[in-house]
Amino acid sequence: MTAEASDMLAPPTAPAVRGEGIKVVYRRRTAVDVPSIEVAAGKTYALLGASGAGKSTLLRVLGLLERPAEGRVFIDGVEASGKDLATRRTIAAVFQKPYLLRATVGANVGYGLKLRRVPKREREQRLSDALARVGLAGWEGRSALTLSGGEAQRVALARALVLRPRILLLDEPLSYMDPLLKRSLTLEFAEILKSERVTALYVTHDRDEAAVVADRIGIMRDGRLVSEGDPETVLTLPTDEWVASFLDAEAPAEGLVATSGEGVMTLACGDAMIIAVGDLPLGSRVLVGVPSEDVLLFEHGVQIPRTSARNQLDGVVSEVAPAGAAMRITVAVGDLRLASTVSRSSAADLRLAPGSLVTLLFKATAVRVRPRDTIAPIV
Amino acid sequence: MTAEASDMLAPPTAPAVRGEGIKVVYRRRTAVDVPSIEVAAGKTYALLGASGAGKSTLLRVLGLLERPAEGRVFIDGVEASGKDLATRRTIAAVFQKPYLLRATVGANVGYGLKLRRVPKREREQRLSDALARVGLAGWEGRSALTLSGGEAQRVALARALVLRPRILLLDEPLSYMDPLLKRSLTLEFAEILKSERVTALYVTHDRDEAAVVADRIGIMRDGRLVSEGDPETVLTLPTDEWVASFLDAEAPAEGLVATSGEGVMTLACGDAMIIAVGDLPLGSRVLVGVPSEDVLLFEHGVQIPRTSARNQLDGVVSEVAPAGAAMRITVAVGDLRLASTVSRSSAADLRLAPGSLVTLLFKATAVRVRPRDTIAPIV
Amino acid sequence: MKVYYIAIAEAWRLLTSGDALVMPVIGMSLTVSGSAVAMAALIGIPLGYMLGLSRFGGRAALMVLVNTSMGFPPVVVGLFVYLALTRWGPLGFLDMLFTPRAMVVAQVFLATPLVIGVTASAVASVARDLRLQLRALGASRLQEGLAIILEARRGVMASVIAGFGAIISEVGAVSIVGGGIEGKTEVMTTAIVANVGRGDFGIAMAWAFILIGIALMINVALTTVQNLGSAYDR
Amino acid sequence: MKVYYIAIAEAWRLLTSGDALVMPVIGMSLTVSGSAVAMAALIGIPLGYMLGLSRFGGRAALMVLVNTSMGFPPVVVGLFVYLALTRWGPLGFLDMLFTPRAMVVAQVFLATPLVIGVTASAVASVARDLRLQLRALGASRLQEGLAIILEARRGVMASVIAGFGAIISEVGAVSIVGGGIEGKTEVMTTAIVANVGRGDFGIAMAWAFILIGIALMINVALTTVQNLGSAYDR
Repeated sequence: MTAEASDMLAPPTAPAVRGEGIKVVYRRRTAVDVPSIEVAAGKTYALLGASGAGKSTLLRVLGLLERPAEGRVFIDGVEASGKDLATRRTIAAVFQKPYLLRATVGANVGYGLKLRRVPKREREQRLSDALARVGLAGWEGRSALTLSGGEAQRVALARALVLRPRILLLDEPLSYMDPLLKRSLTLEFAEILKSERVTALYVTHDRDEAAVVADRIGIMRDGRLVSEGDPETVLTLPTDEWVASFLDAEAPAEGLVATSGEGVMTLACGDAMIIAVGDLPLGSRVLVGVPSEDVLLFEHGVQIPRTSARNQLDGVVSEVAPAGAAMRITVAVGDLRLASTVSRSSAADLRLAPGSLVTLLFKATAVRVRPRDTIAPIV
Repeated sequence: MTAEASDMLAPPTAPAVRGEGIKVVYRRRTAVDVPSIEVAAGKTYALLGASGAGKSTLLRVLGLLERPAEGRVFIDGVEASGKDLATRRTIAAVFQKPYLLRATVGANVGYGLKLRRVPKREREQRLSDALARVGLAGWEGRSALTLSGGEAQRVALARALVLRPRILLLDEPLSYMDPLLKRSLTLEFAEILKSERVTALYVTHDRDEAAVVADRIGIMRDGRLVSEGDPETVLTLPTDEWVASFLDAEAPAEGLVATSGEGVMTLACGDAMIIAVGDLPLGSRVLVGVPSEDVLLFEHGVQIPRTSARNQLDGVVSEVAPAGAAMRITVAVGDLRLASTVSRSSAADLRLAPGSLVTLLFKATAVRVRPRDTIAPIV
Repeated sequence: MKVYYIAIAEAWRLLTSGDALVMPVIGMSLTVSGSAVAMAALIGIPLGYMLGLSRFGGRAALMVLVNTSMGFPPVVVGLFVYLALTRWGPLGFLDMLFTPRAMVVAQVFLATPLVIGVTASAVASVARDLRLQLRALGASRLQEGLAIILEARRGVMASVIAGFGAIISEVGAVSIVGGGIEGKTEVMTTAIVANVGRGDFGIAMAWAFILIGIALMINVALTTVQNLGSAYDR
Repeated sequence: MKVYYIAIAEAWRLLTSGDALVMPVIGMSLTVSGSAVAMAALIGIPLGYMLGLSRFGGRAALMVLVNTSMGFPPVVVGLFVYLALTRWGPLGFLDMLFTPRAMVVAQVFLATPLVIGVTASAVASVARDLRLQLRALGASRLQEGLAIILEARRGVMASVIAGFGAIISEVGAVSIVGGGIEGKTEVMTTAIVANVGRGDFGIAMAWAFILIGIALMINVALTTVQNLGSAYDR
């Protein structure tokens, strides 16, 4: 807690990892083209995207495991390359497959230390610490062959943590797991990353996984970063139709700042006027989105009790689709489309169907806004 | 529409697929042990479970592709086996991998018809119909080698549909796809299954996929059916801790019916009294759950406007965890645990953290109830 | 290196002139090994299918037998065939020893295990998933079997090509049962050995050219067959 | 079948009595092929590693060359070595023709391509992912190379075993360069051919026994090596 407090007071330092003008070309196809990316020290940066988007390639480049066709990588502000073994040894990685040696858990976790010629006594101490941190205290003597998939991946994490890396790369570490195991390990990994205060670059194609582990998220498509920022904004305010579809979120609406003052703005989105917090200049073009969890639906014409929610709009249901155990209701308010997540029984109670008239209610603080034509949101 | 109406009036017929006392044993390990399972004609039944739960094995047994160690399979009320080619040919299947021939799309889709010696003219007609149904009209002449993963799997579906099967087996048909593609194909497949009115058995490990496609869901664990019913109840009211954890839902609370009359019951769950709809006998032991989307959170002590929500409870936040772009707040009301999904900004507004006092509000109709010690819910 | 140039020049002259000493031996080699591989294919492909497809008891034992036969020294095979065909042997009445037919018999024994083994492993490696897919498309048992044969055709072709390559360049078995009688049972390999002994390096080199050419062609053919790909994709 | 019984009984007698005619030939075979495979391993394993590890230009061409050499007819190899060692040949001054050393040279040429090819494919098949994991664990270039060698050891062992099996049962090359001189350059395979010619089937069968035994042992050894498994799991 004190460490955290002092960290918040500390002046901004060089990012632990920085990439500049990174380009990777495979067989004349540009696999990665990222002008600039930074991972803040002690934070977890999640690279999110479909397979083939270049996430893993970018991870390998930033982790000095692969040389890019163009561009430079800086570790703690100093330009670095894979030839520099000492710098490379400040970076550890966990991949999709654990690739454990056919030996004991202890031999596996100690392998990297052995490569570094760490004396046996110190090795054993660090090894048992690392195992304890992943919840496998005392497993040194077990055979790695007898482990389940989740245990094996925890051993792989311990094998990386034992090296006390400045930077930890995680390349889809949980993508081979069952949903059940994946969810619990995601929480566990997130907790370990936070408590270790290690700088982490975490590649995944799973939005929910990224949301749990990340302090910052970048979305990649066709080798480019198409959206970047804190998890909430990135996940709820897609930068374009493709990102919206990838995130299974409503596409953002375009709007203009119609009034602005005292931290409150009115945004004109087609016919609809939406009240939001913020103070962008009058006339700015913006992207506007409202998380579907924040939108309440009422029968049209019903008396709505007085509330602090500043936005109250009438609309027509355009789509009713299942979303997990709940239902996702898309409502058209003029040209603007907003979604609301409701339970199946509420959807039935309200007799929601395409064409139903409904009233939407949401708070000004729930409205997400970012200027158009930038991928980074205002935080 | 008329077909649908007449269907609703028709008397109940034999289930399209019925399994009785199915047991499959691999190397002395019981892979499947299901005393009874039925798939209603024209409906989609989703088998949901982790890998290794026996879902695919059960699918192969019910689809006459594998002989069980014990048990009998009935197709349209008549006992059947894999030796009966005519019955087997009323069943078609789509697997994880499309396994397309290195030939044209047309040759692939027509392959099953060729095996059945359907004349060429009819074959071509049915083939182009089937391709149109999966949205690939006119693709006959294309090479199957040039298809993307999603297109290939749609061809595999067309190859099954062209056989006009009574029963369609789908064994994790979308599990190799990107999340983005998977979501759009799930919706597409669900629509096609509905419009074809085919009896479908759909195996998946993805809760959301099952929720979209299924009329009925069975959850398997270690070869057994541990929960079965309509999607909403199965997904929101887990039968035990394991199912709750698998579904990422709150574990259900146990309760007793304290009062019951006029379709409304009061349920005693520890200290808390919950109002629900239903008319189970007084004193019945029940499992109780409330979908997290239906639970509204308010600051403790705030004046709550008059509402139709009958349940208003005070509780203490026990856990705040990210769930996709939103947050999942777990609240303890005495021994009872309820969850609420709120947006990240709402969570911040309400300053929700473990230990916060909050008031929960939800409708009586939102409360899910099923008698204890049965896996099938009351519908 | 002069000795090589002289031999190669002489070999080229003999081959281009269609020399009456060199050409018949090449024909004999191709005839003997061609007949042998055809018979090995007739026997080995069906057996290989059965071995690869079914899961009968003793299948593992049979596979070990086939694998061991594949590694059997050719001279030993030659010895066994010789004893069978010798005047006092069980097949002595056929009076086949020191004839091209005897060489064919020996080469059939050499090539058949190869054909069986490679065919069996090709058939066995046809994915179980694919067989399930075929059955699910409504294939009858016969249709399923034919589709698997089609799918395994690469392995079958490879087995026959490899079998031919092995027997055409073999010398131990054919020299034992054929005797290497000039103008009667001489094949390229035995003729090379005999002519080196006589010091006729040009003639030996001519046959070596042909054998090298065949080895190259077989290498190309095997690579081509392996790149043919599966009938099923993904 | 009587001819077989007689030969087998005679062979058994010769082997169990440690016959002075039979035993030295077995020793010569093992010495020649053992030395040859040792040299082939010394030359072939490093070359195989280089070929399997690196991605230099012309690598594909080299692999074709190695594959073709693997399928080269042994009699042709024998002919080339003979010409090199003959009195007028480039290495004639060594005066090695018709000595055991000449046979070793020929067998080295036969076994080396096999060792190179199998080693190279074993090294190349070490998963790229595994190399990435090693690098990510902080392995230096040297440590990475050693780990890959360790990982590919099955393939390397298999290549040496297969090489030994190929040359001990070969007859064409050794008979050309060794001349099969009794008591001097006779190995089991050439001796079988010679004794069948003389009608000494019992002696021939004795060596056949040993060769069959070696073929079986090699089969078992290869199966064992293949089942050793990778150092890395999953």
